[in-house]
Amino acid sequence: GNNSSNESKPAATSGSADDLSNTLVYAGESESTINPLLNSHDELPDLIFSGLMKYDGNGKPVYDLAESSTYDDATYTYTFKLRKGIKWHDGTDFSADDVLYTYNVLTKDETLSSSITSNYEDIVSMTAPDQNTVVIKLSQYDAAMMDYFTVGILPKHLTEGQDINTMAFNQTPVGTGRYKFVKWDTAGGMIVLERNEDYYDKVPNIERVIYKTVSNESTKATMLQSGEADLAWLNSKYADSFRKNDSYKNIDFKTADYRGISMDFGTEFWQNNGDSIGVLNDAIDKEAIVKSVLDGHGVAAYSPIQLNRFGGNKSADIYSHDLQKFAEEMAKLGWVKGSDGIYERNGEKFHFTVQVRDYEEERVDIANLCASQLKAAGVDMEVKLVTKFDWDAGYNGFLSGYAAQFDPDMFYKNYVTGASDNTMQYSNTRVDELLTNGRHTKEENKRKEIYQEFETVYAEQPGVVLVAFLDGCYVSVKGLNGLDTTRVLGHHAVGVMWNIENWTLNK
Amino acid sequence: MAKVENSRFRKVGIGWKKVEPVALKPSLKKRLKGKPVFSVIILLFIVTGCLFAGQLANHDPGSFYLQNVNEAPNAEFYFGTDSLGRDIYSMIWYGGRVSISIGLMSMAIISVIGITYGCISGIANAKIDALMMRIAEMANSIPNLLVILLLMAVIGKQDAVTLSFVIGITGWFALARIVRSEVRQIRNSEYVLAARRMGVGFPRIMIRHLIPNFVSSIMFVVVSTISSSMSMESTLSFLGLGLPVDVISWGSMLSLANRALLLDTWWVIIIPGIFLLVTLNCITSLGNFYRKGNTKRHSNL
Amino acid sequence: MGTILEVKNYSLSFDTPEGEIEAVRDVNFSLNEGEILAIVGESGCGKTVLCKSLLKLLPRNARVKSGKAELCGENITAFSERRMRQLRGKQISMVFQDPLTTLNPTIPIGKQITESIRQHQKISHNKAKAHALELLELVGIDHAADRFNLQPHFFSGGMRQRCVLAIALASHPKVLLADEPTTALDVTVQAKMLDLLLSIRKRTGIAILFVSHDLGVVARIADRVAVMYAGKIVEIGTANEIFYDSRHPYTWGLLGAQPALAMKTGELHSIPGMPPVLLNPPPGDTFAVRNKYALAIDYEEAPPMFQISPTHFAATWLLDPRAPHIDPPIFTKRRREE
Amino acid sequence: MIENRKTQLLKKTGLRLLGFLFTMLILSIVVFCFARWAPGDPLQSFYGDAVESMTSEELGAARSRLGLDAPLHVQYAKWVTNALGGNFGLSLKYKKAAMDVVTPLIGNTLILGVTAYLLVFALATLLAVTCALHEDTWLDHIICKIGTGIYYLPPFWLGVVLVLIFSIHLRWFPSSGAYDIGKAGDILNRIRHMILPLIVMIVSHLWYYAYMIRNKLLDELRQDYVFLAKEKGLTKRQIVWRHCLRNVAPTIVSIMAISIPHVLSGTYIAESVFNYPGIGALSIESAKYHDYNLLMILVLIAGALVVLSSIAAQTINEIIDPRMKETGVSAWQR
Amino acid sequence: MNQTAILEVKNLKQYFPVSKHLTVKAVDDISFQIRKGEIFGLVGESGSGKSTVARSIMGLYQLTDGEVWFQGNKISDPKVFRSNRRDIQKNMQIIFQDSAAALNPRMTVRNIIAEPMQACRMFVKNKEAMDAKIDKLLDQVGLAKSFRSRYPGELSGGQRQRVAIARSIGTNPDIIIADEPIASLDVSIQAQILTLFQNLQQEYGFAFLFIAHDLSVVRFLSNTVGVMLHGKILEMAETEELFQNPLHPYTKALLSAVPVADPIYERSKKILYYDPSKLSLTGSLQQLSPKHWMFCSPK
Ligand SMILES: Nc1ncnc2c1ncn2[C@@H]1O[C@H](COP(=O)(O)OP(=O)(O)OP(=O)(O)O)[C@@H](O)[C@H]1O
Ligand SMILES: Nc1ncnc2c1ncn2[C@@H]1O[C@H](COP(=O)(O)OP(=O)(O)OP(=O)(O)O)[C@@H](O)[C@H]1O
Ligand SMILES: [Mg+2]
Ligand SMILES: [Mg+2]
Repeated sequence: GNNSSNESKPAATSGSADDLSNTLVYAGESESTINPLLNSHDELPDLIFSGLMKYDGNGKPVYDLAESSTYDDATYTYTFKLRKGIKWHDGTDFSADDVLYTYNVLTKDETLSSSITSNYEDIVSMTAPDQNTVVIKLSQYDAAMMDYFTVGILPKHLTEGQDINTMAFNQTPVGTGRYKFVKWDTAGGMIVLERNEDYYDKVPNIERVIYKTVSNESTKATMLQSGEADLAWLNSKYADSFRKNDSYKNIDFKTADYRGISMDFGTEFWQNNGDSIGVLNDAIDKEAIVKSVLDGHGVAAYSPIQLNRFGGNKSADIYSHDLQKFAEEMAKLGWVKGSDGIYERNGEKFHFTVQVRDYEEERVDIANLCASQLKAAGVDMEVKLVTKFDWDAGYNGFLSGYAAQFDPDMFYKNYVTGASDNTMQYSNTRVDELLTNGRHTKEENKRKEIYQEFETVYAEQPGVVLVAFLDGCYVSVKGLNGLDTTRVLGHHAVGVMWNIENWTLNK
Repeated sequence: MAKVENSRFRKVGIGWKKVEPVALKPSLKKRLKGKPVFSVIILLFIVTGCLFAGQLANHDPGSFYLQNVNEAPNAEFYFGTDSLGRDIYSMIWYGGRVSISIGLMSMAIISVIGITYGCISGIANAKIDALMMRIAEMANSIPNLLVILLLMAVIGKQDAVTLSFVIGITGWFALARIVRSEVRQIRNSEYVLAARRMGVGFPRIMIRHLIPNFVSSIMFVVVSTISSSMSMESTLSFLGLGLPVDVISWGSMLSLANRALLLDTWWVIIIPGIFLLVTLNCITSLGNFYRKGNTKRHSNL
Repeated sequence: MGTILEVKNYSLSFDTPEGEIEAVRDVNFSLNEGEILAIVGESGCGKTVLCKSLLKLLPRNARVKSGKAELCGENITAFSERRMRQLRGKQISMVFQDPLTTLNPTIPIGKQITESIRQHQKISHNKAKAHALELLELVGIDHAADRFNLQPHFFSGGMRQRCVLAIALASHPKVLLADEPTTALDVTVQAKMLDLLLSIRKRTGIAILFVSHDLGVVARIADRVAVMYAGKIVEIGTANEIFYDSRHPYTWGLLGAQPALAMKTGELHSIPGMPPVLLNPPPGDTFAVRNKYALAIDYEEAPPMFQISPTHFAATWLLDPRAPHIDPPIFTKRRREE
Repeated sequence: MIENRKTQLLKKTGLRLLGFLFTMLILSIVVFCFARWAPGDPLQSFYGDAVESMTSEELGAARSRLGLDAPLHVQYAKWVTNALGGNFGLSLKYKKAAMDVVTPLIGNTLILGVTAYLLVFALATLLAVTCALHEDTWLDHIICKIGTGIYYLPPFWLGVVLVLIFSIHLRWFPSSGAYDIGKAGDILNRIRHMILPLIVMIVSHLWYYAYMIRNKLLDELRQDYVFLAKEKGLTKRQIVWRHCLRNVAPTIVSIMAISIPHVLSGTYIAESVFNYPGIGALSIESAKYHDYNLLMILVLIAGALVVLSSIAAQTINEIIDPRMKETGVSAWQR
Repeated sequence: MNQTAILEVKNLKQYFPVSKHLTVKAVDDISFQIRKGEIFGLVGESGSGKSTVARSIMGLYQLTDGEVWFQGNKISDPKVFRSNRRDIQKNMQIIFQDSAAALNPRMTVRNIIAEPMQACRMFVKNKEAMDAKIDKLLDQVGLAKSFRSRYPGELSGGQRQRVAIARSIGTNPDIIIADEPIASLDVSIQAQILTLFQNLQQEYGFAFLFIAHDLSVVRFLSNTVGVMLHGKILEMAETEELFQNPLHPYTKALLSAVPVADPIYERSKKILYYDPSKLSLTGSLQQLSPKHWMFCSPK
């Protein structure tokens, strides 16, 4: 239905379908849905859809579908003026109804199962006085709200009344973004996008983007090497193998993406021994891990928001790889080494299990190295490879990764006691206070202070043994230009295409 | 002279002289001819190496020598190191221990189940046979992985024995089919009928009459279950259903191949491969030798 | 009548891991056109090996050690596989011992016969089929047309045996080697089969080498008889000479072992002992150890062929002038009429 | 008599088809239960990482919405009634009708699988015949040695090496995918993409079957009918191809029938190493991710193939070799 | 010879349904009895059902109809069979036609001979006694002790058949069913085996059901002879009576076709032919004289 109307519109560009000279082939992960409400960790929704706001190179929200906005402090009310003359990819006019519809789904639809709904909990009401104005009222001040207005807007006329989770639209999306969806070729393993000639802002230089769905990390590298892909995100080892090669370019982004070992306080072991998490940092040689696993493309981690513009408090870096110190600290905590070289306390061995997802080689390597280093120090961390995390199996933790590349408030739901994403049941009254304050504080400086304090407080009683922040190592063919590394990328190095309209390809 | 002649022509009848055909003692070289001596030696070498892994290994196979990542074979690391600085040489011996025992154990389990099931089905009457074969076919079309997933969860431990058990329990269908058709060929031979008639019980018939008579024709299938079990183990390790990550096997070493390939570290790819191939080939030639010994007839072509 | 097949000093052995098996040792005989020569002897004495070796159908470990076989004056021992192939079926063909296994179980009988016809004659499919039907009728299979497309499974043993004969006759060979063609048959069918062979011989003048261990059958069909023991021909002569005037103790033993003879006495004359293993046979006469009449020399030296009449030869030291006189057992002289 | 055989065959085939339907029913029940007993959370595949941030009430609600909390037999009954109406349910991972997930991919796998399957058996037969014709000569020995050697190479390992040589260094064949961009209809392009996967699939199965057929052929060459064939003046080749192979055919056909799942599972390796979109990888994935409805379809497809082919094999064999027919009473009644 | 019968077959029928439309009547209503120490010879053309009779008696098939009585037990009744299984297995043994097929090629002679005794729980614990018994058996059939460790493949046909015989007499059976035990042997060995049978009967008193198709062999060995065709016994009489005074045309034909090692006689002899398809299948065995039965069709 929807996409036939797309296809029927002839490509307003030169060259036949076979001409790949101005087509970017991107080797990405496997995809199942393209819907900004359901799928917040991928490049495609960002290309096809646009939101009221978007992030600029520095990770700050700027206007996109909205032209301007005002904020009323007293009533916590945002009033957005929308751009005029914007059309959906199928030619229908975009209007305030679509915005209202999308935010209604986000805040009111009971059946919607999305990880981001809690970001919009402060929204009280929405109205559209006219076709170009949207008024959104909050219950209290929310410092991160402008960030959350970046979510992509869905076309009401194509999706209303359907089950958002399973509708066919998710595989044949229609948006207002820079690229429009052409075809999802399952049998060929690719998703074809074409630039939106009617885009209201700068129309991209690259005519087509082909997103290949690849299920295997190393295949992405071989595809680059055999000329079947132009751009891919690789792990640092694979990326390194391209560095000597002149026909490729290595583009290394900074990301806010950390890897660490998250401990589950719901399990008995950590309820008893939660005080002994921080000390583990002393037993792990993070620099060595960064050097070996990441080939030096990353930094040792001490705080979850270390690379955030609000974070990076050096005084929170209280641990260092020092087995002597570790032994002393352990003794202080009451741990004694048993005959097998493993610490014991109150008749309990320092043994815990950690589940690790197997498809990412770096995760497995990091887990293995940590386990081996902890073992050498006298702590038995058992690594269990799983294909999908299993939360019911009683593992004591998991090898986690997360990123707060924009507002540090992204951690609110992770660390505040009882918050929606606090699945590890971390609880620290000081952290609760600080994060709540951070969310509802307006001045930037004050917020910065708050979050820096959060860093030190958290470091003393952490729920995650942070290991490293990864670099986002992209590799492209030589002729691809314009990638801008000022932007700090998110989890899984997502966001590389933030300025795709400026890219040029010359194959 | 004439007397001698006459005595030679005297009638002596049966058994005058014991006549024995001259038996020649073959030389050692001749006796060893056609026997897989070479394979036996190599196999012994590898097996002993694995048994004495502790003595042979010069590094801890589980340790990460982060200062020596991706080193080519050298005086300290005989077979080089992988991308995390593990010593391939030590891993080979420890890994061989695991892989070979998994291969053999799975083979044993597959053989026991497959042969028993096949014999029962081959000997049973048409209806039961059809039923049993249908069941095997059905079981065969359920993805192994699903069954393994379930079994692993039920058993709840991950060690070599469990793994062999799980691989064995999902791998016997083809063997059962082949055994069944072999049994159907020999089940009406008179020696089976006679034994049955004499009141010999089924287990004894199976062990004494059936198995020895078809074992040579299933030899290759049985031997190749060793290799398929080893590669199943590596696939499972790869999927996280296999052995704990710190237990090394040739399979898990091989599954690093694609990574090593992109990093141009050939020793990580080639060396475990060679060990695996050589071992399996030696086992095969032993099996072949056994098979040959059982079919002495020459081709009529 | 000319000689069509002549075998001279023919020896053949098998190489086995245990050693050399001398299956045929220094065999001499000739076969004339239209003649039926029977070879008798107990199991394992080399009858089949001899026939197969004439067609070069032996496995790779068989080796002709000496002598030659001449077919129509040509030494076929030296023939290449290719030339043999042209010969087989066309000049010389064979009926194999076991009809149950010699027919391919999955191919319809008709096809197996036409295949043989078309291999040597370039004729159309239909003609070949007509010819095959003729052959089937000739060997006495009724409803041949209906049975043409059936696999051997649907035929009885006797019918199968006759089909094998039909195949052997398909290209009108000059020599037929019939290796125990009637063992699988019961007496009535066997009698029919023998009559059939005799009538074919009469019509076409085919020469037949008839292998059997049943002396009764041989008595019915053979013109001449050769008695084989342990790879050697120990006695050869016309049927009458062998049955009524045999000279070799082994022939006596064979004749005496007929149960038909034991009816009156209730006692069966069996030949004691077992046939020898042909692996590295000891020097001397291999039959000596089973021979009541053995002479000392039999244990040391193999006897040469002694001529008794122009057609009758036997290899036993008993015929040597120096040997003591021995009366053959009475039954060898007995005739049915008496 | 011939007529009789035909009607009999028809009847038998009919009966077998009935048996087939019954088998499929049982199979579906077994897999249904198995899949649900297997540990792990199906919601994982539905919501992906979002599950990590869902509360237990949310999870419960989601479960009941997807019908995952009903008793097993109720769930099964629902599945069967829907399936009979052609509705095989929603794929949890792909969030669309399971049938729609399978249909675009099944073509790819069938092309790859069937080609590999046919090639494996054609080549296996060819190799087997070559070996049998040259039994115990150097040619036979070399083929056997190389054959076993290559057969033991782990397929994923082989795939990776092939990619290195043929895609990266020589750039002769692509390393991934089923066809190039916009070349879905280009047969040559598809063949180019299939070559490496095919090599892996063929190599990892070929010798297993070639060796089996070779051994059967060697047994067959020891049969007496070979003499008769030789005596007719047939050449060795004619004998092996016309006579021996025909007698081995029932065995080959039976092996082919049982090997379907074996070869099909081979597509999994090829698909994942070469990123070739297909249902081989999908079925492993569906088992891993507890995508029940998808799993059911895939297992039923595999099961149907297996059972149907074994029925076909039996029927073919009875035509080739009438001895195969099960007649008479078993001697094992008492 | 007037002891009671140890084996009695009454109206035995053994049909094989080959397909819906065709049933092979392999054995069709036959009756006979064998007394202690008697040799009953069964002859007939190949495919006439002789082996099937043997196998039916041994209980290898589900009888279509009829009864088999063994030592006063109706063993054709599965219940009776089961309750007397051990006894029957011990006292009724079989020797097959093809010794190569009847002996497991992978077992030593010792194990082959020991098997039925083990199955009958004889000498379970006593290995020496078993070995002594095996030596004695080998001696009885004229084989040296050294054969114990050989495999059937290493033996000649006659030796194999002796092993089969040794196996069958190990449990001291009352009756041995010998299904063409000499057909695959050559003349000189045949004579040895026949003599052995004769000895076994005369010295140890074994009874035999002796199946053959060679009439002269049967004439030599057996006390009573039955002639079979198409699953029916056509004529049954004491041996000499039958050979001197054959009544049924098929018997006459058979007798006339027996080859004799006498060329002059053979070439001139007239063979009577009998077309088996002419045989009327209705009728029954009638006693014509005290020792002579013949199959007669109701006129
Ligand atoms: N391929 C072979 N390799 C070794 N020895 C063989 C081979 N074929 C036959 N022999 C031996 O040659 C001898 C003669 O065998 P042959 O088959 O000719 O006997 P035969 O007279 O035909 O016996 P029968 O009456 O049983 O058919 C036997 O001792 C046999 O063991
Ligand atoms: N299991 C069976 N199923 C079907 N038909 C059978 C079966 N066993 C025997 N027959 C048939 O029964 C008939 C008699 O067979 P049987 O073996 O008893 O004959 P026989 O007299 O022993 O012949 P031979 O002298 O060849 O051994 C044959 O036509 C045979 O095909
Ligand atoms: Mg022979
Ligand atoms: Mg029989």
